[in-house]
Amino acid sequence: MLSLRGVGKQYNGTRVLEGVSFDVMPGQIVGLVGENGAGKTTLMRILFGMGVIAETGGYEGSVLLDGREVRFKSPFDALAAGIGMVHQEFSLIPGFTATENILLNRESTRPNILVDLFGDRMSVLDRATMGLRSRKAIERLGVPLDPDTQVREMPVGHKQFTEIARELDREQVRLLVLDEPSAVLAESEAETLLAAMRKLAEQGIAIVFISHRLREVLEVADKVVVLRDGRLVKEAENESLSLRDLASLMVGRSFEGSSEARRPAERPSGAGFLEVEGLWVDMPGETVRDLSFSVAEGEIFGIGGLAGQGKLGVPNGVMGLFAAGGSVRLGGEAVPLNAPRRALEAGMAFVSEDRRGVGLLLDEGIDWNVCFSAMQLRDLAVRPLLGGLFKWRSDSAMRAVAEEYVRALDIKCTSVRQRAGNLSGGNQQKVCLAKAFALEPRLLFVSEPTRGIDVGAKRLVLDEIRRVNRERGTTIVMVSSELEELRLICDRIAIVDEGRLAGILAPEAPVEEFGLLMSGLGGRAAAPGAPAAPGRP
Amino acid sequence: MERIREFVSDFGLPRIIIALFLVLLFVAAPFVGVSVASSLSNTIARFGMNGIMVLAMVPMIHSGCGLNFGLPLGVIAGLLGATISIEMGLVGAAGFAAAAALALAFAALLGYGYGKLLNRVKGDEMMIATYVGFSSITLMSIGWIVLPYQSPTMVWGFEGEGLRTTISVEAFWDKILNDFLAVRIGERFVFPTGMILAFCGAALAVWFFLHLKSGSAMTAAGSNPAYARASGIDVDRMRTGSVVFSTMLGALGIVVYQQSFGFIQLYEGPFSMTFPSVAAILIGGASVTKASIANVFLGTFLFQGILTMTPSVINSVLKTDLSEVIRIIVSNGMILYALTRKTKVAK
Amino acid sequence: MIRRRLVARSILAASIAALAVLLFVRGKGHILYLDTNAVELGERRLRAPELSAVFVDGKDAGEMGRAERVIAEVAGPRHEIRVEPLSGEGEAAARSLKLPAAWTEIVISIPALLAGEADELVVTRFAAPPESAESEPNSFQQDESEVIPLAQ
Amino acid sequence: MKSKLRLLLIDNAVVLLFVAIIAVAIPISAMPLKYLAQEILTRLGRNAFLVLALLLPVMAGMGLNFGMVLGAMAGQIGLILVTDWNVVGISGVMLAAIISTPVALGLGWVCGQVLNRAKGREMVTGYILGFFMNGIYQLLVLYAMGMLIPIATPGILLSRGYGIRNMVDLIGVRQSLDKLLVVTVAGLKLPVATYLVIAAMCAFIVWFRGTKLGQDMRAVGQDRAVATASGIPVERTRIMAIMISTLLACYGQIIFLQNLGTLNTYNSHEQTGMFSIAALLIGGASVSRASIPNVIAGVVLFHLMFVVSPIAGKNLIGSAQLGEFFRQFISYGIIAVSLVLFSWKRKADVAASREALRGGSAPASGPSKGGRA
Repeated sequence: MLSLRGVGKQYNGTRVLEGVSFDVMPGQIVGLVGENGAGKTTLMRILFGMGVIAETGGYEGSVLLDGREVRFKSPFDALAAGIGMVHQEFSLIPGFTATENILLNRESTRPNILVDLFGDRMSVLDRATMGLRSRKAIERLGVPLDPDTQVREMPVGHKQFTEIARELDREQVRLLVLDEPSAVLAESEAETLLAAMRKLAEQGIAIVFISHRLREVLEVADKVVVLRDGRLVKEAENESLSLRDLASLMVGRSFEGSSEARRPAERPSGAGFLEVEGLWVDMPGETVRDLSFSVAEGEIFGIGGLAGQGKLGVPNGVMGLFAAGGSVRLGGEAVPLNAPRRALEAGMAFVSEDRRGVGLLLDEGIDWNVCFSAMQLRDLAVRPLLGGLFKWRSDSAMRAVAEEYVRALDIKCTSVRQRAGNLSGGNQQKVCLAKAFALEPRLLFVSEPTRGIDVGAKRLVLDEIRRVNRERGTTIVMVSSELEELRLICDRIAIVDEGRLAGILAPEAPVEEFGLLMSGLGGRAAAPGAPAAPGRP
Repeated sequence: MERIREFVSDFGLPRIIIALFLVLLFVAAPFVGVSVASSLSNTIARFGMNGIMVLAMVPMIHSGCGLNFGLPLGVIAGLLGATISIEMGLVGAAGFAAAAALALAFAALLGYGYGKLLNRVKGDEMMIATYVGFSSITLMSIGWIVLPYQSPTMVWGFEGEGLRTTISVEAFWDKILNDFLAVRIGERFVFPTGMILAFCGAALAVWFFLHLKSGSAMTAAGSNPAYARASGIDVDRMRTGSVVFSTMLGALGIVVYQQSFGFIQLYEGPFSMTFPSVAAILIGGASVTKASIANVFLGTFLFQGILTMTPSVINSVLKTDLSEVIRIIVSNGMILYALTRKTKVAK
Repeated sequence: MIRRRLVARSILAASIAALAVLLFVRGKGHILYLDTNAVELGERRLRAPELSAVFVDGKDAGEMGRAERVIAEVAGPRHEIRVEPLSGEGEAAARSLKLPAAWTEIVISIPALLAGEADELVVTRFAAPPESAESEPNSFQQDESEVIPLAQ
Repeated sequence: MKSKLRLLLIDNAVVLLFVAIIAVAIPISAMPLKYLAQEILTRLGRNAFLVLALLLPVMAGMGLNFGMVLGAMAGQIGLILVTDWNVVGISGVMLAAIISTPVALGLGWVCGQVLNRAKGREMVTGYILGFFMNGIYQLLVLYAMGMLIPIATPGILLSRGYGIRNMVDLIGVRQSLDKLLVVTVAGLKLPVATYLVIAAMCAFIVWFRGTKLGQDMRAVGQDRAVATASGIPVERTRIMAIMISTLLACYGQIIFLQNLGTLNTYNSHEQTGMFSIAALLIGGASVSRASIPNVIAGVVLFHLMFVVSPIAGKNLIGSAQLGEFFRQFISYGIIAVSLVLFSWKRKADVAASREALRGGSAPASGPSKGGRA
């Protein structure tokens, strides 16, 4: 029914998808599996004709529906052609009932005289027919969902069902794409969802099921497609696959001795320098629920995991940027949470993943960006006036410090007065590092240090992190979505899944171990028979 | 061509039009029989009178609280200071100093509460500030009636109750700053040295503060609150501080205004102070999120220049009084422009 | 469908316009100056009775002597004026007069009406004496002071 | 049960507060109840329509429509022209409404466009837009009328020959709607025709909520992003909400002024926005929720306070001025307080909706809004 033929895509010269081909049959459930950045999102965007694709130069290859090539100009074209999509984030109106949401902007209406005068939108909603339609859609799904409950009063699972029912109301719907539908569901709700998916497949609807929960994929999918680095690495019938295969396929490249990480013997060990216990962080989209770990002095500690699982919440919570609870000790002393200043004073610094939002003052020069935090915290570039009554900001001293870091980190700029907003991504990242280095921290959190920057700059940034670790002895906690990069420089790597620690591995551990941990199959969520989470090396 | 376009987009078209308009007014003035010297003198006097109140916008914009529609609070503090000083019967420099000092003290108090309030309504500051300002003016109007003032200069005669609507400061500190070291050139031009010095002094204080460590923190808090927070700054405290600072400037501003004007206007007087000040700083090139001292000087001069020149010049040309309408359109148009402009920094 | 909508909208627009015209005509207020001054028509000179009672739409507008003017306010295009001579000169006469919608102030000549002259002679537009228009109490200065809009 | 009662009390706290204030003030003012009742019945007819005009933008999530003064201006232009043409009676009122309709729709469209450029700060922008348009309005009424737009009646022109006088006597249309159908009940005169118009308006609003456009407005009001994703033309819908509101404000102002019988050319519309908004808020509405009962309760309470407070102030402290300032203070203060409360509540709601995600032990639950990375 749906066929992809050699689909590829570049964003500004960066290749994110190349030559992807596979078919989806009516009534078939296809599990689509891949790490973050593997190209799943881009593939779905192409399929749905999202504007961003056309704006960045279109795509290669072709999408065939029933053997005819289609090229959707907007998601509404895709919907008209019978493709429905349920996004990871809920797209529901909280004050509307399930029925109103299911039929959002497709309500049944009765025309009246005013329609002729002022247009279709003057027609009156036909609530009785709407109720029938939504009941029918819910019935097709076979779930217990009350059409008259307001969404804001529903449990999460029911919100998810409402979303799916919305797609089912379209009579012509033939293909349903579910993007991480189970990510927010409890175990029992997820079971109901899988059953509903099977029911839909029996009715002849094809389903593309995107999930990182490999066990669910194996349980429900007829066929599994694995994407990695923009390429299709495996397309196989379900029977022929095991969890372990899938995990290793997903995470990818087996790790050959090219590691630049310290050999196990050279790795720092000893009593916990940073000790985190029972940490919870309320960071939207990256919730940490219950996390404990400990980092040795001088170590480079990696935290990995898939997007949305909570790894980013760890540094943000510890540094006090989001509401958090639990206990954090640094060098034996308790660090209070929810107080950024106390965290900084304790000797911790943070290079945020949100460079433009949190990391930089986009409207100010490099000098301000580099020196500001250190000025506030340890009076860098401050000249006391009148015996310290006033603390005068010395612009010349700020420039001097900034120039020093520009040289040391090779930041490409016209001058240190250049606005940070005008720098390239890589140079912005270096400015962020310089800002953290200027604080002279004992412990440095680095979050997604290479996100959105080009390959050459990636290298430099990683080298810089390693250098500060070796030369200044700064303990590093590095959070990254890129497993390769963690394995490249870290001494140990923790994997976070659903806000909890899935396990801690050595960088040279087999790649499928990582994959299994990320897929919720290690530790807590382990299915019977799955390998237990390896302990600390 | 490209550079011109860039200049226009940086500086903002409305501003350029207003500046050109003012130049045109000055050029046209002699031809329609309006004295340039006295116009300039008037403009400078009004520049000095209003400058500090325009300056009162700067700290709050810097800390990210937006335009200070709550200026009436500062004005009320200034009115309290001035009336209490008169009640105490102080005259001359002592009276003025007492008025200013009391005004600052009240402003600090009011500003603190106001700042705390604004911290709890982030994002809605401007609308709330407007109505908090209005309601405090009317509340204070009740105050002017019931407060136990005694001074015969201020209290209504026999049958009335409470304070007069306008109180003359003639017997106290009328033009005390204006006349300080005032320079007279010719018959029609007077340079109010003392008042301009006071304005410059206040501007210098703001400039100095913004160059301190804590002032820098305030700027960062306004420029990017998330960044500031991550740098260990208590953003709320910075905002409260900026509100206190702004309110104090507003209070000082109204006292300076009164000594030049010669009267204290109570009751609904403070209503008319806010919008001209907001409009002035925007005309000077500030936006809802960015403002500098230079914006204050330029904007106050342009706006007050237009206010001075339109009644005399336009009226002589068109034989009709368009100045009021021009003032309304220019000042509110400017604020509207600032509110609807897409801010450059993407959140 | 689009055609249907176009038709419907045209009908709506037209009926609103028609309604506006109707309202204008029906609601147009007229100030009637009922006038008993003698009228010269060429040779003829029409005089009003010594005393007559005048009714506008059946309502008593007052008793009028000669060379008098009485004001009546009416709205709408058509009104019945009835004149009853009280001094015994001639018959009572009633006429339904059509008032032009464009005129606000209208002079109704009672003598012409009684004489059964054509409508154009009975109903004439009121022409204000030139000096009365300028005799307003307010001077320019006063106006300026009354037009001070709010300070905002 | 107990908590339900508490919730009811909290929801209606503002209304109860004002009922209490008025309950105290009426005896102090010693005004005859019958007089008060007549006053309120008259004022209900005069003001309710204006307040109703505020409902739709609240529904569309655009807050209180401070831009409603634009509609009021349009209505006044219609009334000035009708007065000039000397079209009187109910015909004059209706003609004024017809003439000002295109003006109001045009202004509403402008207002909608401007507010679409200032999403998130609609209220302050609408407020300033009102002032800005006031400048344009003055340009039109004070200069163009009599110069560019022919005005025949010297009585409404300034003696300089152009520009409309500060006060225009609307004698021709005065109370023509109110007096169309008067029923006397227990010695109280009810302007039934006006009430019927208001009732029709309420019926329209109820009906409108059930239309597709009304449903779209509710959707846009609750979540713009979701509405956009589902294909609802959000900007257009918002503009429509403002246009309808402006038009209703225009009709409301005409009803208001025909009752008063005099048009204060340069001030009437200024007061309209504030008094209507204050009335709606006193009736228990908020920035995000307003209903027809809020309108009725608000008009009654606000105007009771309005009538009673000067006399009560005078009897209490011996100063009528005091009461005057008090009612001004209440008008401004209630708006300030409601805006503050709304802002707090919104923040509290956000915090509460995330409560479930805190404290480690909770199972996976809750959508993560804004989690789009």
